[in-house]
Amino acid sequence: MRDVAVVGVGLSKHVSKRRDVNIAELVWEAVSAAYEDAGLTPGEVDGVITGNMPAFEGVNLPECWGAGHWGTYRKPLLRITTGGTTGGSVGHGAFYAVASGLFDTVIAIAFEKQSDGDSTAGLNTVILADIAALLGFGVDPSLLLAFGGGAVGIAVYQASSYMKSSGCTTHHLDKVSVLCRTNAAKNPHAHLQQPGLTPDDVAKTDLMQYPLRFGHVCPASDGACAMILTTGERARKLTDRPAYIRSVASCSDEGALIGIGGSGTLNVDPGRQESCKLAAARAYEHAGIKDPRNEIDLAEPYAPFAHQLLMFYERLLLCDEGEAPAVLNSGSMEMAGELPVCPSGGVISTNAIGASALERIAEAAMQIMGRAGEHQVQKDVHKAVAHGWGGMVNLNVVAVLADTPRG
Amino acid sequence: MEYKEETTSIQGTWPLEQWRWKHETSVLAKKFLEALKDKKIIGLKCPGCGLVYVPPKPYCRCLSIPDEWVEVKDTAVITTYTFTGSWSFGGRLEGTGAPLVIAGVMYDGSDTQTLAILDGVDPDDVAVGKRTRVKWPENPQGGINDIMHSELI
Amino acid sequence: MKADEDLQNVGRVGLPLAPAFNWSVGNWMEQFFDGLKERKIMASKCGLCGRVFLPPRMICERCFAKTEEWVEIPETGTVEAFTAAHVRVGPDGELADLPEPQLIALVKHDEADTLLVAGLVAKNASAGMRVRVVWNETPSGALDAISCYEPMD
Amino acid sequence: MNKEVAVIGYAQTLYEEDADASREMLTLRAAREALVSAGLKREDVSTVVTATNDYLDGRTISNMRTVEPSGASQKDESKVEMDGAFAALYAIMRILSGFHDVAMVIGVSLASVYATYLPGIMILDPTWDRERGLLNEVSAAALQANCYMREYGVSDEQIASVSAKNLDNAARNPLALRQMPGLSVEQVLDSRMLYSPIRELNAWPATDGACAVVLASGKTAAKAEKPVWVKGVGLCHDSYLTERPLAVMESLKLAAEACYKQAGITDPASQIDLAEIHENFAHEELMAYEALGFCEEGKGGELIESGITQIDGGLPVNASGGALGANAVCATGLARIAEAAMQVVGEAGDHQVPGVKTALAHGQSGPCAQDNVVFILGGD
Repeated sequence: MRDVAVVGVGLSKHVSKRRDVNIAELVWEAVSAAYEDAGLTPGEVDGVITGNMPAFEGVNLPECWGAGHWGTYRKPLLRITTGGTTGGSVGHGAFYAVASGLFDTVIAIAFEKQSDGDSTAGLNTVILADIAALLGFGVDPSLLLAFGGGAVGIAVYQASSYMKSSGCTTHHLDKVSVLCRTNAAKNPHAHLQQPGLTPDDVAKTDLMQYPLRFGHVCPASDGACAMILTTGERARKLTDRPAYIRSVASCSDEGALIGIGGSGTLNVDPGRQESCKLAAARAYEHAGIKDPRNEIDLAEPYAPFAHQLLMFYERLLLCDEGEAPAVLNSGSMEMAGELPVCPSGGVISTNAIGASALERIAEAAMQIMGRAGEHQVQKDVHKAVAHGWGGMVNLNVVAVLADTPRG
Repeated sequence: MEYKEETTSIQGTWPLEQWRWKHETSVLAKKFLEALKDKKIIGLKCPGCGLVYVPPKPYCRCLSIPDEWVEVKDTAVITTYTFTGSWSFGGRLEGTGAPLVIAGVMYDGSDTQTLAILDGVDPDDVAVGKRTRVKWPENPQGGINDIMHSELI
Repeated sequence: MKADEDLQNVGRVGLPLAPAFNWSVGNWMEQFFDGLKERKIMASKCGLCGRVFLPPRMICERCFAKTEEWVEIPETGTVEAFTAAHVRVGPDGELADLPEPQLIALVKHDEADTLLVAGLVAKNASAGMRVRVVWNETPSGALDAISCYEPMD
Repeated sequence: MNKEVAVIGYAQTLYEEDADASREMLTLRAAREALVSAGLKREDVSTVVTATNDYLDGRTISNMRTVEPSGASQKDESKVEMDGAFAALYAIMRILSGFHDVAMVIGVSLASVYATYLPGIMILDPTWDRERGLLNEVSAAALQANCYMREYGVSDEQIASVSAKNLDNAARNPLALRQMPGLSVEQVLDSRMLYSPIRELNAWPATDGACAVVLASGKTAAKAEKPVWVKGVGLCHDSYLTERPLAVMESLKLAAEACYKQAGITDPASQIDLAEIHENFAHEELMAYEALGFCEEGKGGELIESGITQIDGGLPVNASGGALGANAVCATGLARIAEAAMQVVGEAGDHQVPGVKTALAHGQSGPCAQDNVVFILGGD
């Protein structure tokens, strides 16, 4: 198999409302930044992989009218969309495009412009079809909101299940928010930047639905991310320190609209996330990583909800199950720590949904390439893991990056 | 050209009211709900892997079609739970008093989870792994509400 | 075709929901919209290849460069193609017959390189015919400022 | 490509106007039958790529509920939000990368669930065309047809003869939705006018259905009973419909060039034995003849008149009935791959063309065939 490496990353600034640009123009900001970062022009790229979560913008196949802004003129283009994992799936698609030998250099583009739609309505369309089935069971529609976890969705079930199994407390959740949002303050592209935030500040925010408070939940962002991938050979000509993508793996489990719908039966507890463990194990194996705890230098788990940072830290096999809260307390996850987690600020600080999982890969790549600027971690990053989560609690995507090829 | 921070917004919709989703579950539900009238909870068992789906499901992850109706118990184990906060129901519960506890429960004999309301239970008393029993109404109507409420055992 | 009745194995359900959207058009389209209010047709031009975009695009797709020149283009143009619409898409998303056919034209404005689509009111329409904009006397916004095209006499 | 990836199994459901089944059940049927066709079990598949569309399916993350019925539970699954033929290309990439050995590709949609023409309108430029209410897939295609006819002098009769051919062929395909044996050009020209020159019988029928294709690496395919090798692939995206010349399918031309280069095709008309073209509208098939190099630019009308593309001609096109015969969006292009493979294997029954060694399959996505993908398939 050919080596595949990241040679350029571009992100737009993420904010709640970008009303000065349209979707295509917003995405251009990330795309042009990626070309600049890679030192390439669109003419030197031979394929485009793109995706977003279209229900948020209300535009079907948005590349049909918008891609002219992204340097795609008469190029091969593949649209990959998988919900919350979309960005990760787009990154994986770009990886496979180069690894297959069919393309030498491709650009991965993922985005969301949530202010063009109604995020809650957008999210609700995830389950409307299931709700339609629920009505067949005579479920009282007024209960559905509470069942669905109100605005926070099924994450509340996942959170309480995880907290029970790990001993994680709401205090840990507060600390996760602090870790991420103070990191975000050093990332110019991040949305919620809260330098000086304290756990007490988070604990004082309103409870949405137990156990999640407003301070534990991601914002809705407008933003885009682009990443240029090429062969190892070409990457070495373009930069001294490319970020190799050693492997990617995804795993899909059963959709978990708990019970009743009959179509989501949740054989697995939403807090288990076996599919994340499976994806991580496969990705490490392909990447030649035998001992992720000691070999991985940095992690970008996809955590729009505070408990997920800890839960996915465990499911990415970076510590034993139930150990993550203690790892958090130890300070190891901090920017200067042993295994920094989300130095970018993570999804809890910035969530342009379709872009978020690509941003995890892009942030890991930037850290390896030493291009993260103010949020560059102190230690040298040799190997990093990037993750994405989505679907109805059932999709996980994992990418393993390194400063050397697989060998 | 004068650069504007706020430009014109064009309004549009996704007229989903025109969509008609198709579900086998609506048909399976009839049999499931009918059994509730006799205070029986039934599910479908998969011939391929033996999983029991409650409520019934038309397909299995092993690509077989669950086709055998089996009865499961009304006792269950809690797999996860939540309780409502001020923003549940879009904030409508604010100030109404006791939180509503909702648990994911797996009926004994079933391999899947469903949701149940634990009435009047203090959230501090709920825990994953605790057991519950359905609080049947005196005269079940053959609706999902018949098993919507459970109590801690 | 989309009756709500249950068939043998499948139920169909709809829900009365239509998510709403408001697309910000961006500064390039804004310039175009502002022009339409004054019955001016503004297009953006690529400084590298000279291509003129109508409606305006921020980026020239061929050069990947910002189109930073603005040109006011004539309200006259040529019909590249037209179709007689005997139907339209109704609110239910299906084709509904029109009482009488209406023409829809693809028009290349003089000095522009991309095309606009609008109605065409002409007795003997033909491809290649010269047309001019008919302005809407009472537009509700930019989208309906151009009412249709009519033949140039 | 030299024996690196092959189609080793395929299945299509019956194409219906209003299937008595959910999207999930159609997916399950196609997946099960494709596995049987490949002689494999679910466990043998390492990756699943589905092709669905959130706006057609009426739900965000439209692949969420297809995980289990496609056999993707706990596997490496992804979704291409284009036609299934593009999903097949992605599955081929996954296999060529060496990370995966056997891939299942499934495309599915139910037109009886969605409001037939709304998802197409939702593709249009939201800052201008969409809310102006004139363009939709059919009116846009009509404008394209007029551009094409004007540029090359193609006639209504020539376009109608595509429908007559394909719908007559469809009558030999037991799965096709619109079967019209002996359909004449006059009957096509008498059908209900939608947007001139497009009449009801020049346009795809709203269809429910699914198609699944199993692909395998060279090593595994070599053990299969009748592998159909993927000899070349190519894809290309074109500009938005008001920003490109509509009289030619430039992106199809570029996709075909890339594909032919890999497959060693230098004279498509003589080297290809059969083609399955994704023609949403009859005129698109004529335009595709030209873009695929079956004839010179502008000669598509003459080619259909010559009879070469008839089922008993020298280069039969859409022996299955094509998209005019059945068009379950997202499954249609994938079905072209399945049909092309079926012809190479010799399993096409009443619509089998004798002696097919090399076949072309084409898929498209977007208004006026904005995205195109081309495959060359062949036997040993």
